[in-house]
Amino acid sequence: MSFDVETVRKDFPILDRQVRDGRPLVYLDSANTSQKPRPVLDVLTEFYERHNANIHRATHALGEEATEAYEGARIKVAEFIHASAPEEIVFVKNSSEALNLVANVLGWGPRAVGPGDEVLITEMEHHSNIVPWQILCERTGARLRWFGVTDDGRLDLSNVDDLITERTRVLAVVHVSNVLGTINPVSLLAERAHRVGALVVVDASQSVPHMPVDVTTLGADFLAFTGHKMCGPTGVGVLWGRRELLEELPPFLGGGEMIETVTMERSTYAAVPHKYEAGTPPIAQVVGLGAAVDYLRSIGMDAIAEHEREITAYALTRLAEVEGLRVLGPTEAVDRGGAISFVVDGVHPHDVAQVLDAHGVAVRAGHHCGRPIHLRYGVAASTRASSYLYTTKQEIDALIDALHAVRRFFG
Amino acid sequence: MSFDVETVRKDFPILDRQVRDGRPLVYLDSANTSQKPRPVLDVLTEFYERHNANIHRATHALGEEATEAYEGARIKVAEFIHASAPEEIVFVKNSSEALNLVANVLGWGPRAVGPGDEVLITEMEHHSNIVPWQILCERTGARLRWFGVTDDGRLDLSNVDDLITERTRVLAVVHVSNVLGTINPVSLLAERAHRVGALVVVDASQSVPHMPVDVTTLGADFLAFTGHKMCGPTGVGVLWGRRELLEELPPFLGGGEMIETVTMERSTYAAVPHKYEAGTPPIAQVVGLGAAVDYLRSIGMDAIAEHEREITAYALTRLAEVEGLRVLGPTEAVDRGGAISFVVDGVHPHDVAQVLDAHGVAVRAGHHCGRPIHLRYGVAASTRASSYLYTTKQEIDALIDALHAVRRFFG
Amino acid sequence: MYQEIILDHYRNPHHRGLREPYDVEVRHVNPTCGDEVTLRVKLDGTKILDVSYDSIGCSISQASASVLTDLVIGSEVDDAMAAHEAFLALMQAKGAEVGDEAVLGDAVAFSGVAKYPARVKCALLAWMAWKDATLQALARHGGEPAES
Amino acid sequence: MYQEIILDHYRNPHHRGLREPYDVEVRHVNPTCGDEVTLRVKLDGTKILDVSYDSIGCSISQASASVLTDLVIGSEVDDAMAAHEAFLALMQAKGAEVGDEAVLGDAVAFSGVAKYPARVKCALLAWMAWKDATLQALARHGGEPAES
Ligand SMILES: Cc1ncc(COP(=O)(O)O)c(C=O)c1O
Ligand SMILES: Cc1ncc(COP(=O)(O)O)c(C=O)c1O
Repeated sequence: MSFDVETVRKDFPILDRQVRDGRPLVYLDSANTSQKPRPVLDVLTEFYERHNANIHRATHALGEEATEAYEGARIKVAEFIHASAPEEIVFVKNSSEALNLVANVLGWGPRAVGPGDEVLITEMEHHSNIVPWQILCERTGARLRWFGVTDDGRLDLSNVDDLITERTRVLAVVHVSNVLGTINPVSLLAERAHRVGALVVVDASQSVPHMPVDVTTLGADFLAFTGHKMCGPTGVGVLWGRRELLEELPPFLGGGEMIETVTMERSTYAAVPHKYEAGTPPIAQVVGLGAAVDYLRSIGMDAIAEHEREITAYALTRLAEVEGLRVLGPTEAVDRGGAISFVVDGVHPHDVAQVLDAHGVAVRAGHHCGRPIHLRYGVAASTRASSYLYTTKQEIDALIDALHAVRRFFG
Repeated sequence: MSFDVETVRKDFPILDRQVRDGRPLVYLDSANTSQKPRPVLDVLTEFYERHNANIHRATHALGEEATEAYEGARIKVAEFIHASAPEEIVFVKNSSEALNLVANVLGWGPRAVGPGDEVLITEMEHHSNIVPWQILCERTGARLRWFGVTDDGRLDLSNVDDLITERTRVLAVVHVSNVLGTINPVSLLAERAHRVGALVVVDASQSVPHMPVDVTTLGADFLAFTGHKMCGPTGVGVLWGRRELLEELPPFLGGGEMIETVTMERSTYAAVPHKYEAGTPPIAQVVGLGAAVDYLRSIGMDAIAEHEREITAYALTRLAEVEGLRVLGPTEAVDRGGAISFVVDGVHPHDVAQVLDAHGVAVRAGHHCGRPIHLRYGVAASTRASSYLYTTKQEIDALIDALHAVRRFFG
Repeated sequence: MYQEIILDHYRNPHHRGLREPYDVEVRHVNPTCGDEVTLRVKLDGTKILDVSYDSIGCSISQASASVLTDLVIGSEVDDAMAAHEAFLALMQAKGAEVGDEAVLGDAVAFSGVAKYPARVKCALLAWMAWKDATLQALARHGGEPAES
Repeated sequence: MYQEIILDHYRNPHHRGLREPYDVEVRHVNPTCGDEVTLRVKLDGTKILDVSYDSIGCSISQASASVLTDLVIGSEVDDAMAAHEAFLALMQAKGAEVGDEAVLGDAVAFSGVAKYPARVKCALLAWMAWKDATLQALARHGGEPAES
């Protein structure tokens, strides 16, 4: 099937919206959250109207239907990232919880980190892949270290031998930066980290939605991503983990459904993945995420990645036309995702975004949960335009026109 | 407005379903999860089709609309339980996470428990209010103790002076039992616990959906409940906490949106409630929960409670007709919610439930995440029928008829 | 799903009760309902001399334990493992298969149970326990000289 | 929302820069965008002698700091707090109010900002910092003899 963006757009009801007194919506904030296609919304509604029940617990027709829909989604998600078994898929509420889960279970139990150990991250991490590790180190006495970045927005690997050592217990790294767009050489880093026995945690929040990701070749031990950025509902995220690790590590949240047997004195825990799914999971959202995976696969992740490469290349070229505009991160569409953050000389990102909004162009202004990487480039904040499978070149043109208006207004 | 169950039922599309070759669905599993009314489903769909965006972060029209819908739901939920401010409402993924959150932030920071301290629970807690405290005690060296229950399903308060002492740091208690139906004297217990300086954590998963709950008079310091049991979507729960406590306690999950400022070396945290809402929250689900609160209030919590009292009284009377059937918990509809667990002589709960299911009657069989309380009554499992605002006496009659069929079949 | 054969085994379970001698004893639990089976295996080389059990559980889990013991006591481990495989496949077939009576004996009566995912765990409880115990017994005999 | 008055204050901010002497200095941050204001207050009893500031931020936050200093420097703390209240109310009115120019001076120009919830925090940043600093300064003077 050949990819046609106009056909794709018809699947997304919100793209017909008008904002700010009748301006057509130009949604360039997909790195923040994606829009939802009709098939996903239909599955959600049908679930609630026809099959809603709690899962695993019910000996009745609805309970069976709901359980099947939920576990069916686990299989879909597992296939989507080429996990070796559905049991390696743990459903959580978002990427942030997935990353916190891993940080938490490394705080006690057989693989607990402690004084003398090091946790290694990078300067381009999202706060959700910084703060959990800061908290872990604070509580356990381990030391937090990080890779810097180069002026052109790549990981600075010049001191890799100094950073990845026998003391390194964890390497946590973002696959595709939500600020710079950089695609990081995860396999290479993982290989180095594994040589010293470190665990590799990959934040794939910005990669799994946008390109084919295969955990059998990536080299990660854990992978985190989030449903709302990949055409799925809010309220659901995924932690993939290597089965032996999930089995070995201690529990995170305790409660219903994660137990094997409970007495008042002590409890034993269920087999994975249930051990990490305490309480009623986001059932409808997981089912919706399964539908999102179906949707993305029906279009094809290769086609989506190719479309985004084109849009990103076009956007980078056209942004270069805007005087006084500086892109943070790679300025060519090579090893690069579709999030483009930039600063406009003399105009604060809030003001840029506000004027764009008045033109119907939705972008994000701020530090995008990446304050350290902004400080690295000497700014407090930036404006970010980000694309997805439904983004058109005309929308990039609308962005450029509005940016010229920004410069006129604040010039 | 007078309560009319037939009118109410029209709001719930799923109640028209037929199961098992054309039998009308008799849904008596609402303590497990509730069904969803049309107005809630409409709000969800409209959110995704018209207003979907990430919140707090976006300087654009959709972002503003989404933020307003989300924060508007916080205000609704606060009003619903009479919280003194919306900031006391923390959105989580379910009750289990809410309870784990509290147990977790008592594991370190200014109020950390440790050796010599005691955590007090009861034998009728849901696993989600047992396991988190077991884990806390295991990690910190505190001691776990618990109230027993009497033969007729009430908390055994005879040894309260022995249990609530200067060593008690936390009392965690269920408001309404999901197994026995018992309504516990929370205010009385809270008063005793507060006298010794303990914190009071109330699991309100089975009370907030079914009766008016007012945190200003209940005596709790923390209250947990879950959206999917109160006509709301799956994937969202609520932790209410007294503001000073939420402010004083350390963070739980770290990441985006819960920070004030982040450097690679250290971070400071946002004001409550955001401090406890790391990452993209269940935005659409929170908005849906707000709609569920609107729906419940439009019908009236007093009317709902009254309807359920009637149904429960009727069910208890009719169940007494079934030979060899024993109810676990109070057999009169006094200080009692609508969950009725029972055992049928010589027939395993799975078999009971299976035959009921063949008659279209959906109940739950098992220990309902309350294994200790089942052991207390000498059984491994039970069958549970539970009602809600849409339950009719005819449905109770269908249950009774099907129970007679169970006895004939396995007799 | 409640075939006459299943109800018969449920009402009059075969080989029930824990017996001596045995090589290995295991206890398996169904976390959802708290059902339990304690099961013992006695091998002689690769021949199954005895399988005895005690259990709390529903008709399906009781009957399937009874059917299991009928099938495996006295047979070779290999044949019993093949029956186990066949039963597992039957239980995962969602009711679409009828099962091979030559391999499964009375256990073919459980094909209807496979339509009810929540009950599949009940049907498998004793079978999983038996496999676990047998593998342990084999490993033990392999590692050290058989005690018998 | 970009009233001419706002753009004027943004292009030519009044009272900008950090000055001595001062009683209290505070730093406030807008967590979403990382904007910051460092603000100093100098009181003489209940009279506001000076408010000086340094800030990184958008046009709205810069202009509102400038407008704030115009309004409060030289006035009584009570009057300034009343203006603060009025400004807060205006910012929470979602654009439905125009504001009292007698109390708010140039700050009435911000009524349109209140239609954009994401920007309300920008407009309030300096005002919140000022209130914080002033309350601290008052507390300090109340607790111990004024240093000045
Ligand atoms: C009393 C009680 N507590 C806690 C829970 C857990 O709620 P959730 O599964 O939504 O986390 C439930 C419901 O399952 C419950 O009935
Ligand atoms: C790279 C990256 N990591 C983590 C996250 C956090 O995802 P969530 O907010 O769904 O937890 C995001 C998105 O906000 C992201 O872009």
